[in-house]
Amino acid sequence: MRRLRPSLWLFLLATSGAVAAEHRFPPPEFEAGHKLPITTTPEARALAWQYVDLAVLLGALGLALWLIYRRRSRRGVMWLSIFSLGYFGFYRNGCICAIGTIQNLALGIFDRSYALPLTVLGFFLAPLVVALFGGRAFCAAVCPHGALQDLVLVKPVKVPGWLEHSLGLVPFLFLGAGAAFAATGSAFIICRYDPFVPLFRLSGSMSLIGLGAAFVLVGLFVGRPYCRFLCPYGALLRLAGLVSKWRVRVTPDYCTQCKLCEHACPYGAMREPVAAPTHPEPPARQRRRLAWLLLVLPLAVGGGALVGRQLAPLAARMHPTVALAELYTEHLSSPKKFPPMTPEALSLERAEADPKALLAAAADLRGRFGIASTWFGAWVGLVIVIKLIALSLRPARTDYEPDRGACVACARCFESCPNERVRRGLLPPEALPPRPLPAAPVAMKKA
Amino acid sequence: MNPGPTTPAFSRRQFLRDGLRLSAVAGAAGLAGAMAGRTQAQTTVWQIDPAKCVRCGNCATKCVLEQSAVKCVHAFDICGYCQLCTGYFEPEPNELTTAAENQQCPTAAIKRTFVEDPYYEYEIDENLCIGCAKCVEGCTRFGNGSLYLQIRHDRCLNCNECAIARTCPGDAFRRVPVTHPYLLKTDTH
Amino acid sequence: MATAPDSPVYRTAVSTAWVAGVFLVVVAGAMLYQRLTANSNDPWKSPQLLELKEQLRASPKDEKIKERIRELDLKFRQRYVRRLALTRTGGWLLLGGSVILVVALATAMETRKVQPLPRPDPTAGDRAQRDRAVARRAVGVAGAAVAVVMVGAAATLRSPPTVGDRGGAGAAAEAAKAAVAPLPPASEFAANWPQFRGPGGSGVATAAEVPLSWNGASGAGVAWKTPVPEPGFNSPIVWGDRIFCSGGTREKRVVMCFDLATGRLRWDRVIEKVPGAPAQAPEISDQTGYAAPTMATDGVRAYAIFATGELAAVNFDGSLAWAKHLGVPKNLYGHATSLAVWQGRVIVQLDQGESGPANSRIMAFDGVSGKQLWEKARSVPGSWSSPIVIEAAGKTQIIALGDPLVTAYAAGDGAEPWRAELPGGEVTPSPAFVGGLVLAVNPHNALLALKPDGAGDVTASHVAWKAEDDVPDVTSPVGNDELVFTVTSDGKLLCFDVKTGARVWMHELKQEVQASPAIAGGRLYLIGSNGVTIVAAVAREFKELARNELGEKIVASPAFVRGKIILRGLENLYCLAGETPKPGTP
Amino acid sequence: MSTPSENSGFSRRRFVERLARGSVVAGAAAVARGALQAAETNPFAYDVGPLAKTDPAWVNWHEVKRWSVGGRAPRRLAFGPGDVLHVAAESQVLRFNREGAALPPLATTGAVTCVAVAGDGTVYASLRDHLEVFAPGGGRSAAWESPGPRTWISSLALGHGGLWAADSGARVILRYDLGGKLLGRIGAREPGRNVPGLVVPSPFLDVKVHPDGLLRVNNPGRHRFEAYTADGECEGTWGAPTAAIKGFCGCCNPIALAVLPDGRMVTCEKGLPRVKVYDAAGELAGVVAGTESFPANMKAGGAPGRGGLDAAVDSAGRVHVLDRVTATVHVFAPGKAGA
Repeated sequence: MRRLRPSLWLFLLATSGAVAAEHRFPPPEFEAGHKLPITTTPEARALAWQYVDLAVLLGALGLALWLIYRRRSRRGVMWLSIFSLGYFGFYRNGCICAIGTIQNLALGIFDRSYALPLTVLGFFLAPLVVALFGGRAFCAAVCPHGALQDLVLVKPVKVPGWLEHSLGLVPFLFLGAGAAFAATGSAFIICRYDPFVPLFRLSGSMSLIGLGAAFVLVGLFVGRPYCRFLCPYGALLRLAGLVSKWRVRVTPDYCTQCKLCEHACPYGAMREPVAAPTHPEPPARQRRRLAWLLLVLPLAVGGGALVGRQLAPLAARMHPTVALAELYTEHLSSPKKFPPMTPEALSLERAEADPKALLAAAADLRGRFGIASTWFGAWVGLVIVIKLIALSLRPARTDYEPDRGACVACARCFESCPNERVRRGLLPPEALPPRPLPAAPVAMKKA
Repeated sequence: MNPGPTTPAFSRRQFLRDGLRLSAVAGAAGLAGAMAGRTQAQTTVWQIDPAKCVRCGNCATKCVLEQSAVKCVHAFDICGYCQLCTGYFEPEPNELTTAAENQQCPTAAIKRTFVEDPYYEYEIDENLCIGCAKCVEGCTRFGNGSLYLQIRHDRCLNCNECAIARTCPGDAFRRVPVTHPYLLKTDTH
Repeated sequence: MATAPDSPVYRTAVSTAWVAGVFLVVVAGAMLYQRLTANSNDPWKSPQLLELKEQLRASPKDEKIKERIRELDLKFRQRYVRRLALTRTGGWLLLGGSVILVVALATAMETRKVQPLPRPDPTAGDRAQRDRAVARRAVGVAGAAVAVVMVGAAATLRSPPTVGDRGGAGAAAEAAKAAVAPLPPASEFAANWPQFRGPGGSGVATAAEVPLSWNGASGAGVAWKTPVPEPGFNSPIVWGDRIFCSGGTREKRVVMCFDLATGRLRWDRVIEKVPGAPAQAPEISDQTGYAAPTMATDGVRAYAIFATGELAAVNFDGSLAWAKHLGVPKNLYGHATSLAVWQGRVIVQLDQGESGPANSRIMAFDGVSGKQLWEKARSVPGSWSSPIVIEAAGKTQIIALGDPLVTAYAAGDGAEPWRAELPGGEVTPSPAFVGGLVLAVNPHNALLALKPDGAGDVTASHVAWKAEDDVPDVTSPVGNDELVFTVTSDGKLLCFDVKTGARVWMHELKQEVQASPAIAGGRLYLIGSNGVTIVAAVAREFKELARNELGEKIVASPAFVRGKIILRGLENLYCLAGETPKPGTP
Repeated sequence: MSTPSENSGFSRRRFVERLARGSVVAGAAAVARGALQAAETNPFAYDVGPLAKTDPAWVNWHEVKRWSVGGRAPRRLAFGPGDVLHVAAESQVLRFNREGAALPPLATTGAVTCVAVAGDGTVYASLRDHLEVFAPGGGRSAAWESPGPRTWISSLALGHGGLWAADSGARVILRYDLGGKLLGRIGAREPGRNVPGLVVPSPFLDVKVHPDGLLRVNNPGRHRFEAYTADGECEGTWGAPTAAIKGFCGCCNPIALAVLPDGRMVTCEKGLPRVKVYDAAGELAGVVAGTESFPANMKAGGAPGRGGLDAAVDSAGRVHVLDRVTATVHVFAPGKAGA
């Protein structure tokens, strides 16, 4: 608070001077000496609470890391999930959340006049940096969206691989669209179409509540449908997880190849060891495919950019100013009569007051959308072809291990592993088959 | 698979991963540094600029809350304490009484009390007010404009993207510092 | 480990789940019902209440209605408050119910959980390879679907609005302003030279003082001379301190604006990318060129049409208000009919075809938006005559010539009050309105003076007089309340009595004339193609008052405004403001 | 692709089933929402549209001229000798001759609220809290002392050998002699003398001297205008509150008065900007201009500092109306348009 003083004083000086110079027309003098009531101004949530939020976030992230890597405790992760759901979800109404901060950041980068609150930057960066080193600990138990879905999962169903991979494109496209709309200052679509925030608030538009309910219903059977198939921040964390320094390891010792962990994972994130196919695809064909895809990559990016550019006028309508300008020009050519005092009639009045400025602003925005949607188109091409390339590379794996990107570190697999059970003293060591190969390097020490 | 030959591949991947991670961390740090100049310690909240408000009624219907966080507030020192308050009464009231047919507030959220001849005081019951701006229009059209809309921060959830702001025909919503969360009228005549 | 399916824990969990489920459905249903009926039960939306208030307005003394309003108002307000309360509590009830449901379901699932006993899969390698191939294909299909959606969305939006884009923003704003700005009054029109042959289109200037003599070689009497960058046979028009004319080639069509005081080119505006216009302009004969039609202005915008069929409205600041393509006119020599304006509308006579009708029509467009207001088909082939707008017989009429018809149209809606037959051949001279008579010319037949108050076919009934010899072939007639003058392209100048049609005199100018004669400052101005202007007295005998050399070929008709003459030579624009003797002194 | 266990098929079917069910729910919600949005009019509209229409039968004046005064924030009009129009605008008194051509303005020391001109050409211009006097030549000759802290002078009138100033802030009419001496206050609430008191919610109190020798003062909070003797006796009141054309609309009208040569009163209203004429009995004698003549003013509303009209009558009996929003003077002459 102390640091705020100078700016506060400046603000007061700037406004109070003007107020003092003004003379307000005096209200009536009441003979009976009636005193005028004072207009109340309930305070907004105090700034200090923003720092509490940030502290809770950092604390929860640290605790999640500890629970996942040290304690290897599903129960602990679950209780942290419940806490996060309660705090960030139902107490803080799902707002502030790291998912939405993508947009604030995108807007902040492109709009120099937009001041980014410190906490927003913190909420964006902290989970990301954690993911770069320790995987998606944020998704595991800190994000209220993830926590909600994780907790309602009662009967996980395996999503077929092809569907998983295809739908897995959506978060990246949503990320691109969200950033593009935010960067042009037109809309925060990630927040607007967030299915869970209305549930946290117990209030919202019917369609969004319905969407949230639908996600929860699907989430009873499909693990974390939002995280896997929509969440744009999850897409970012997935990328971060791919290069993370430490990762979740199922077995504390060596892999017995029992496949139990694969069954335990509800999110399709467990990868089996690579086995040689009986009829391997000729390597030449694989190489040719890869070469083709590498060739297609720039074409797809360029083509996407071209198509994206064409989308600019459509996308620009998302901006209220452009929408108003279009309503106005349409009104000029074929006048429409709106009932008096309706929002449409009133916004047209605003347009008519200074059409030149409005149309100039709209033209400027269209120009910005031209750039943004070009980038978006290129991003779409890039995402699709990179995904195809990734599916064309042969992985090298000797053990069952969670996919670095897909694993949300929910800690369910740990207790499925016989080696872990031995470690916890739930199984006698003799129950295990003998160590098949020399020990593979283990990143984290056993507890 | 034989672990022997895979070891170099593994370390190659490891190297790649380390490099990518390093650049990602550097990127994040760079971003943080670049934005640091533009970040501000204090956060902001939404507020309505009464000078731009066009009294369209969106505040009552577009808020994500069942009952809008926008309420009518009354600047008592601008009020004329009129007997015939155009904010309180229908445009052409039947009588100047508090009967339902004369009041224009759909939820009867304005309280009218007699002060002394010919002055009456008007107060807003915020538990009933839905922020529809009907009274605001009446007061602004004929009167002093002492009734106007403000976002009440004890109710506002401070959405990242205010649902009313994006449909506001007057472009009256903007973010203000949390330390000065109201845009109160300071009209001179 | 696995509990028996009918264990008490399982049964309890399942029944709890059922109860919780039913509870959730009931609560959600109640909340949904409240929301859906809010429309008619919220105090501000109830049609019942609104209706009652309306009734009270009709009968303000009816106590019963008042009572009913108070009752309903209270009821609906109570209901609203209850709804708010239910939403709040309902939300928490739903949350609680959901927690119980999920816990019960999870418990039930837990009790029935069967520990998997996976076995080694010898086909794992093949399966993985196959799965990857399927996934590749699926991702490929999904990617293609995304691409199709994007391309489809882009395709549905091929034509962004012409106004409002980067270049047109100013134009649209101007148009908006113009839409609000009232048109200048009639007196302004009379003081300017808003269209071909001036206000009213009959070649008579209101200006009292007009230069009598000048010399292009010595520069005497020439206020300024400016080269016109783009060629065109159209005549200049003037409004305020602006001179407008158009020019065009196959490559580009241009509207130009010059400063009346200095002759400086204020701006030029290329008319391009007109929606619907062919990418390559059609070929037009050099005899007529791309810009033969004279522009017109209503004091807010200037309008131009080109032989390519492009019609454009340009704001006074040079921004484009709108432009449209009317189809390439099928015209043997090239479209040359000028525009007329009336009350902010542009009148376009678009006669085309070689012999017999071929989509000839006359149209009126709204000057602000360019929207077509009316259109009438014309059963005539191509013509080169320009329509005029006259006030006669209590109506505003548009007079248009064609072969074989003189047609009057109501300016408001295009209805046709009267027509007269005047067969002959190619029609080039424009009509004139002189002394209450419409003068119509068919070069191969006659000069007709028609009374404009008829109805239907007036060929037999409303011809005041007729002259059949030395009928003008290119230029249009001009006259005052007493006399009418015509001139043929080979220089035969005739004078008629406007009342009787009797020929008063004839004079051989001995020079070729393409520009239509005009009366200004009480004198007759006859401009020869060689650039020599003969000024004659408007009198019952021919009297040459001055003979002025310009030194440049001229086909365009002059514009007279506030003591100045604007002349367009083939290459230059001239402003003549020479010695101006008082009218009447020779 | 999937684990070769028995219940995987079952689960997949269930999965598809659930997906379908979820989408049906979402779809139904969307449809319900669409139904809710069908309403096209604004249920919260405070609609004065029907009240703003003027019955043409009442309009028996027509506009002959309109011109812009060009100044910022004009407030009040007054005619001087030779029909020179004086306009109080910002910190100037703008002056225009009969043809509307601008004459040199007078500069005041602050925002001028109203102006009055004596027969010899002396200009009395009032700022919010005090008066300034300009000699007929144009030079500032005096500034008078402010009568009190609440003072907010909104109108001036010359008569009874002195100057009357309408003090909206103190809700009284001040009486000055021409030397600037405050002689007294009238109009304050005095139940004993049957003076009801001026109710002035906003600074629009106006005072005019009528040919019958009485003052005419508007009492906007009571929707009427009143007649006072120079001693402060209230001699009569006219007007009633209604948005209909016969009365005064809104919460505080009329806001300005003017006197026609025949003694009839011209009134101006805000909110529904209209100018009307009342005869000696206080009956509506005709409408000079309805809301249709002042569309921008109508849009701006009547809140102080936003809208409002003022009127003055020239020697020929034409009514000059100042539209504060567009800073335009409209000139109206008697007789229906086109007649």
